[in-house]
Amino acid sequence: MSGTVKKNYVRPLDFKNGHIDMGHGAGGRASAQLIEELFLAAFDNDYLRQGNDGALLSLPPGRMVMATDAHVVSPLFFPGGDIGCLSVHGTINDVAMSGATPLYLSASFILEEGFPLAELKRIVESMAQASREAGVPVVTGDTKVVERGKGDGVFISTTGVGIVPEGVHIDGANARPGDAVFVSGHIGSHGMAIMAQRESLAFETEIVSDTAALHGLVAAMLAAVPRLRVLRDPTRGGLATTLNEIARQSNVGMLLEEKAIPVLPQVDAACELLGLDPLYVANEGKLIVICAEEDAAVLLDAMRAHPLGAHAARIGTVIEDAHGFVQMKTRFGGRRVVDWLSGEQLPRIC
Amino acid sequence: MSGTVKKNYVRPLDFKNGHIDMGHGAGGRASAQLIEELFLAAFDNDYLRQGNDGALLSLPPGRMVMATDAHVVSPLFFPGGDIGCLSVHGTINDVAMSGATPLYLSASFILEEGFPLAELKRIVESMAQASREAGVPVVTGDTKVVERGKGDGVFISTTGVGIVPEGVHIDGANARPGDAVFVSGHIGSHGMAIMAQRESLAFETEIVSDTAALHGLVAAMLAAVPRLRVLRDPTRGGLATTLNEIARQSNVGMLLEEKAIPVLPQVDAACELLGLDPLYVANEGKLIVICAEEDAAVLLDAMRAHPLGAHAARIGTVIEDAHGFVQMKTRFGGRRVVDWLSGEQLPRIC
Amino acid sequence: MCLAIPVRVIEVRPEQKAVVDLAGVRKEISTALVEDVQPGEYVILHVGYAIGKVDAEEAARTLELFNQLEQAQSAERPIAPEAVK
Amino acid sequence: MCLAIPVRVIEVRPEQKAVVDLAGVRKEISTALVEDVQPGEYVILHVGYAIGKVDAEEAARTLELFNQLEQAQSAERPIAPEAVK
Amino acid sequence: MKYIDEFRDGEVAQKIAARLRAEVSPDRRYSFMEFCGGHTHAISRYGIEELLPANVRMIHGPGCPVCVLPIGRIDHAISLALERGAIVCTYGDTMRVPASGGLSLIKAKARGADIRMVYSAADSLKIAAENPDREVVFFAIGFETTTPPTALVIREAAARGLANFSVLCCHVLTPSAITHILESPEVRDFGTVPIDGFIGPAHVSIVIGSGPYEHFAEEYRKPVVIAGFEPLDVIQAILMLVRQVNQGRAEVENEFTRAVTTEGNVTAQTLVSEVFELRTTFEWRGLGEVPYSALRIRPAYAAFDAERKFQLDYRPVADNKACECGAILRGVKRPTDCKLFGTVCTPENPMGSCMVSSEGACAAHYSYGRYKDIPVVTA
Amino acid sequence: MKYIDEFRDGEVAQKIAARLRAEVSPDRRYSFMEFCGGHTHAISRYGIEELLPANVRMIHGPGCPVCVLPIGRIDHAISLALERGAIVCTYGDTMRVPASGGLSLIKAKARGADIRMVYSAADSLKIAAENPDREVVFFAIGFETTTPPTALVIREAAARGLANFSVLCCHVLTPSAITHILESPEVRDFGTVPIDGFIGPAHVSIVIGSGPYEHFAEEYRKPVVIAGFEPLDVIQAILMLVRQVNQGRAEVENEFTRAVTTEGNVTAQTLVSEVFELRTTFEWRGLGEVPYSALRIRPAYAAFDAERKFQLDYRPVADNKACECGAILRGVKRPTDCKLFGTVCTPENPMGSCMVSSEGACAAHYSYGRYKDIPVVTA
Ligand code: SF4
Ligand code: SF4
Ligand SMILES: [Mg+2]
Ligand SMILES: [Mg+2]
Ligand SMILES: [Mg+2]
Ligand SMILES: [Mg+2]
Ligand SMILES: [Mg+2]
Ligand SMILES: [Mg+2]
Ligand SMILES: [Mg+2]
Ligand SMILES: [Mg+2]
Ligand SMILES: [Mg+2]
Ligand SMILES: [Mg+2]
Repeated sequence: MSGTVKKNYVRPLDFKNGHIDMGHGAGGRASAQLIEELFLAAFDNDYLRQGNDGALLSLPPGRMVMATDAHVVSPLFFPGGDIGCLSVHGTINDVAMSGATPLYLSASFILEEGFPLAELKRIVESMAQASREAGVPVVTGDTKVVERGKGDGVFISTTGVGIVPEGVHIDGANARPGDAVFVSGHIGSHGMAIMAQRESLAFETEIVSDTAALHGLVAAMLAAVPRLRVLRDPTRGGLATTLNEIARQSNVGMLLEEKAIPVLPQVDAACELLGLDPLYVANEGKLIVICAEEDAAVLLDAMRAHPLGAHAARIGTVIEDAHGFVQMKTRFGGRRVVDWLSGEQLPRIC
Repeated sequence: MSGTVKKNYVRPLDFKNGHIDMGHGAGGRASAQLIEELFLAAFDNDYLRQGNDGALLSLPPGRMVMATDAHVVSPLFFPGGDIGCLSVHGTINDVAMSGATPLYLSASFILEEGFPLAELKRIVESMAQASREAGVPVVTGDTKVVERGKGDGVFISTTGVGIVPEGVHIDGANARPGDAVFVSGHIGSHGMAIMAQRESLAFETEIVSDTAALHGLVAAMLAAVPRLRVLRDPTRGGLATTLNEIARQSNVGMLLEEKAIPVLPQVDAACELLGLDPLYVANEGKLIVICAEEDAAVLLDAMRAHPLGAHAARIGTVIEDAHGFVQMKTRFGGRRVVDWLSGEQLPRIC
Repeated sequence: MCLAIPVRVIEVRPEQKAVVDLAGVRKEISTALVEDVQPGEYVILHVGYAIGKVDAEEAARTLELFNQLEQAQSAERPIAPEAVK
Repeated sequence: MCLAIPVRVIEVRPEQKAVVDLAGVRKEISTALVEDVQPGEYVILHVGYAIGKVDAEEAARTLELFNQLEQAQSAERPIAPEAVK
Repeated sequence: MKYIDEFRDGEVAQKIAARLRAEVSPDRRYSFMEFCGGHTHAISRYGIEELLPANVRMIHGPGCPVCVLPIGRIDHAISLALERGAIVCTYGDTMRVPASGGLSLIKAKARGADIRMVYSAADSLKIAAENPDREVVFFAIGFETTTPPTALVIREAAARGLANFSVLCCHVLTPSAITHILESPEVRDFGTVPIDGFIGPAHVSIVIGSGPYEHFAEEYRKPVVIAGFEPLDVIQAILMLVRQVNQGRAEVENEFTRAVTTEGNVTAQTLVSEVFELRTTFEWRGLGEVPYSALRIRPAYAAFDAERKFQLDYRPVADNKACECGAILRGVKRPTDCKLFGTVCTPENPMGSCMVSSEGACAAHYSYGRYKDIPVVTA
Repeated sequence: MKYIDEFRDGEVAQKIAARLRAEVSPDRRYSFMEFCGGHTHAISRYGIEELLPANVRMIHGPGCPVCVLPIGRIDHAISLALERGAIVCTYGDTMRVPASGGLSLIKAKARGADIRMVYSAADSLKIAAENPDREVVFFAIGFETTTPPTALVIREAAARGLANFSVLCCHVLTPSAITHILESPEVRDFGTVPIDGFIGPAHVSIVIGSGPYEHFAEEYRKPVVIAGFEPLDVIQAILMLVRQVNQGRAEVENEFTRAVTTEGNVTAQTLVSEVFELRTTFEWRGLGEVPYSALRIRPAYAAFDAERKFQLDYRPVADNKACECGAILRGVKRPTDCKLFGTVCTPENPMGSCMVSSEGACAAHYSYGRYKDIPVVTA
């Protein structure tokens, strides 16, 4: 079948020096070539090879979960990852945060005219690798090209579907006073790895993004404690904002213990330097989990037994609070509110 | 529960004079407010109100179809529609082109800093209306904000899932020599309605986009002829390119009859003016269907009985051709190849 | 060589502009290159400019010519276009 | 008022620049506002500029002061911080 | 669409085709060159060759302004945008023409050049007015049809004192190219390109009139029939050429009387002479240097001449070696004679300009005519 | 992190807190003003107030440069970007401060103003060098800590002849503001703001030294303890103030000896005097016109003074009527005294500048302290 194709376009794409132009998004033969030589080659699976506008999939019985995320990270490549693997992890994690087994991904690309094909290839191959490692294939996709100055290299929106096992009922509204609150590891690494790349801030660190697919960890946690109450990945807005979201959804408060929250020293240092609070810095391979107090010990053991949960820690307790405040006992001995992120996290000077 | 919310942000969004700023995409309280006051309000359904990172859905048994499309149309508003309804129709149609009943949509928004909230509201409401009319809810979503000059107002990626009824086997690879080829109505209206809005071309017409959700028409067609061979919506690249795609997938040729192809006179005229060929102009509410010759008459009746197929026409026949050429008997009496769209469709001067 | 099409003038505007119509599609064009353009006339439009007028009588004569051929000399052999299908 | 932090100088560079370290995070800063900066010293960094040095002895003395308090006057009443939980 | 649809009538075409079959002498071959890309396009798009008797052969001429634009001129446009930071305005047709270093205007745009596709020369003037702090260059290509609008905008820029506007003038002249072909050794001496007559330009002739062609008919004894670009115009013109050949005539006939007069558009001609003057020579792709075959901006409007303003030195650049464009433009070869046709060279990755414009012989054959090279079996 | 972590030790804090409880006289109230926003922030973020005896009250002072920036100055910055097309560079802190017409720098940016957040004054110079065809204005705010870097970039711009660079100078002076507060009727006459002593600035004092505060201690009989911004520094300084009050002393003491000397950073002081001179008066939000309280660029560097270059006329703009920022900055009211606090005015939609900077009293209380207003039940 690819023999037939070759008749139509013989010169392969120039992945060394070529650039995306408007023709690659026009839906004609140039678009078809990009799909064939880049996307199909990288993602290579039978669903995508169906070549129809939608992919025909088989699904085990159960309640389905659907999640989507747009990825617009800048820079596109950063220590520990790139927008490609991020877009796979980001959506797999959102599916996993319902306790579901992620099964299929779709990917839609918005490319900026002039984007180097070499970089696009690197991104797509990183995506494909992440998808293979996670065992979640990209089964359908779409590619558009926008004029130079109307995009930012590449944006990737991914959507994932998965199936929730019987007996699992996870919901942000499930937290109850007395429940234990955990985080699966050190916070703030992803956001800080990216900020360190911003030319204007110009600092050097060994910080690498924590981007990772968490469904394996979730499966291990559910095997130990099937009745987990809440799962959520503290991405944009960081730990603080995600806890506030849960508090609002469950109509409870929380009380955190500052010294229990795992933060790498270099992340802490970079935050000091920029006047930021690690509680508000984004993560991409961490989760927050809430369970009943009586399951807390078993859960923590299960998390720590998994490589992605090795530094898991109990960071607080759910409390009754009609105002939904997340509070924290500071390392210093005081107490304070841990509020939602307000606005954008701008480096603070004074 | 929305009472609890109010405690956190009291001043409603300014949908009259406000603009998107970076804070709306930072994942903090401003993001939450945008979701609450705009997206939840417009799409209003229980799935979305779950408020988790993924939506928990119930799915009837059957083979699932998943399809995705990024929408980057410029201008955002055009006669007959806008990017909002387009993004609903575009993905519903891709699901429907597998013969599936579309069930759920996800939506991911990439907003440009400075985009007026009033326009965003108009777009989201148009999307919500299209989703309601189609009976396909938007169950989960995501919103990101990019800096001014790194986007183009709003991009919307939608993903849809649906279930294929028993006995339906539609595939672009199913066309066989002798099969009948149909189009569901006049071609080229969508692309031309948009081109007419481009300031640089500056012409006036009454042309309106044909954007529409086609799953109802597909259901009617399948009711009449369950064993349809191929369905596809000729969007970017137009009728010509989509037929070439099918010819390639099925490893056949086609022979079209130019005078049978329905084109509105004003679309024809606009094409003459710009040196374009209506066969390459995009559609958003049309489909191509291929069936066995013996089903042709029944199918045409079924299509014409549906409002979206009133102008359906048989436009050609599948032929044997190892080269996959789509050929056409011209109205003039000659014969020619109808090739893939090459590059972008640029207005031609000479 | 260059793409140009006959369009009908429906309105003459100041500064050597006119609005033309082609099957309901309207566009403002420049008439700076053609003298004395009147509504109802057809002009040949190229890159936004009228470059000449269509002579209605000559057009009719040409169309007649196409058919006269046949009338004058009738079909001597049967018409056998290539079989396409 | 303004945000500033003590960082260790690890390298002095030409044109009144230095590389400083804070728990593994490194940054090039300007030392144009402080005389005679030496590697190993701590400076107070503000908006990319060293604005002063940290006097190690004084720092030790201040820390001692915090504790001396206790030693000198010992706890007269039991410490009863507010119950947080 | 009046004056369009009537000239595309398939039934009438069959009648003219029948007449043509009846009138050709079975014992001789007829070779006609359609000078214009517009005719080439019509022949391919409407499948006119299928209606022609087997012994009537059409030779595609060099009358596609995109195809004859030499690489060096496109390089100029690209360097103005990429290196000099100018906004370069251009008709869409030129966007994909291959230039040096694997570039084209569309690829240069993808690398950050500010290149704007315009529908009309007037749009480039508007862009100049809107961007007073940028240099705006209109990359002006085309034959006599397209030259008058360029003259108008130069005059208007002068009147409005738009100091940031200039024109990179690549306008070329039809009669000189025809002369060049007739003077070429292939036609004149070797007879490798047997030309029995010309289909004369449609829209060029609206501007220049039918007068200039008299010379060819007389001097070179070649029949010329000026024809419109609609398919009936073309087939009728072929019939008229066959009749001239059969009758031993070599005259200028006008099939396109509804738009073409003997003297042409005098207003436009006057304007063009006011703004432009003849270049002593100009390079055409495929034809090489052709004397007195192009226009340049008169010294009175030097301020708007991009060549002068940016001191552009023209340097000829060789075409891709394997590309047969030159020979095809001279009528010596056909697209399928080129080894790259349809494999390395396609509309997506054109190696030569003839694969770019849909009026180019290679693109026309690729997009509309390839089925002819290949036997087709219908079900 | 050396010199940081040791000064945040919770166990040591408990000890100092115990000492404080032991030493305060139960029968009197102690009111201390921390002048600096940095201290305000530390008090809220680390929950220091919980460690203080009930009769020790902290009054938040006006030492947050973002909070005291009057609307008219931000309007200048916005108009330079929006109306004059300049690139305006600014520290992130000012981005959200409400200006006239419902705007702020961040909202102006969303409307197309080219506003760049910089980490350092030097970055704005770099932007100017990279954009020679644009005007680049550095919106310079801050107290004595932040002024020397601005002086350096002005001097460098002059040395490099960067004609497109200028500075909108809004640098203000700490001692004048303290004087202004001490001279205010609330403090001096009515005693509505009983100030028993000051926590003196940390980083400002690194630059100006402890010398300038002697005047207040002597003239106004107010104890001053200069303290670092770490929580142990703050609580220790409070203890030192309590002791002065108890002992009837009014001296300048220095808790921050590890960084602050008597004379301060003379290099920086010299540089500042070379580039800047005193303004006779300057408007502070909340305090109104304060004589000799700010700096402007000396005539020698006039070419780099955005006020002169763009002929900016300062016009005071009234704050939102319901906003109590002014009273809060003078220590007369607390955030919760404002009717808008936490309802109409939140960090997302700040009505006043005190809700913008995390050093602002309203923002600090909103983000860190609100639980205190509300009884909490733990499970
Ligand atoms: S096919 Fe391409 S390479 Fe060959 S002659 Fe034509 S344009 Fe040149
Ligand atoms: S809460 Fe807002 S409005 Fe009230 S004083 Fe503070 S900043 Fe001003
Ligand atoms: Mg999501
Ligand atoms: Mg995610
Ligand atoms: Mg998530
Ligand atoms: Mg698609
Ligand atoms: Mg960009
Ligand atoms: Mg799709
Ligand atoms: Mg679609
Ligand atoms: Mg489709
Ligand atoms: Mg999301
Ligand atoms: Mg934009």
